[in-house]
Amino acid sequence: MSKDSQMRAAINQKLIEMGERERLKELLRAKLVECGWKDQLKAHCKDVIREKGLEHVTVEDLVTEVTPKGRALVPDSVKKELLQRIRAFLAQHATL
Amino acid sequence: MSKDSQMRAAINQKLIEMGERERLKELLRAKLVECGWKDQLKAHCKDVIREKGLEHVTVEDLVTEVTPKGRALVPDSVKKELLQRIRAFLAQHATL
Amino acid sequence: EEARRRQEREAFLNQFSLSLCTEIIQEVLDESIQETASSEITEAVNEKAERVARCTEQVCTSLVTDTVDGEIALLVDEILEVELQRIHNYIK
Repeated sequence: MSKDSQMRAAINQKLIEMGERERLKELLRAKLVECGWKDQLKAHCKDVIREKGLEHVTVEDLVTEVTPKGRALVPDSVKKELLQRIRAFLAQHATL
Repeated sequence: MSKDSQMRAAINQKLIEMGERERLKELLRAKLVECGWKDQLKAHCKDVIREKGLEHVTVEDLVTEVTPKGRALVPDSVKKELLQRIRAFLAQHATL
Repeated sequence: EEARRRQEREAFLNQFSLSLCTEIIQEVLDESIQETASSEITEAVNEKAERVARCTEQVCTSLVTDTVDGEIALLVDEILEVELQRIHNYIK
């Protein structure tokens, strides 16, 4: 294992232990609701179900169909905020 | 056309296509005789004629007069049986 | 040496932050999309079942009304006919 991967593994472990990874995910979930991403995704799901007809769509189909748009719809500001929070956390815990 | 009216039209179409609507009406007529509805309504008609006098009653008057009671007198059990029969028919025959 | 080490650590943290950020976004999106798709399908299925139930009841009610109204019309005709006949016979 290289030094980098050892460090990565150690930080990841610490992030999980300290509950920060879960907090980051929670923050992102909240941001996705706040910025309207979730509502847009719901609306897109409804459109697909309407277009294809309920009897012709499985959950897997729907996931495959809406994933590209779902990814594209995440605002850059949300990604940026998450990245800043990660950086701030790592800077605060410089010993990690 | 709303989704509900489309659905109602589809159900009716299926019932008519397969001759089930006529069979259901026939069943209902038989039930109306069996449960005494027809006798009760006949008696009610005679009461109305007696009250108003035959010379003052037209077919239209009498129909208008007895229709509310006629509709109300259909026993819930009969309606329920009919509904169950429609449900069973749709479950067997229709892709709605 | 110290400066080089600091620079290396800085670069590592930058790269690590980016990849962690991407990883978390992907995980959360995958979970959210799966959850949303599943709940939207369930909602659509329930909505349709409710619509079928509601419309079936309405069709049944109108079938009962049609039949009953038809029977009333026939019955009224029949009764008036009999009553008139009775009067005619009486007059005769």
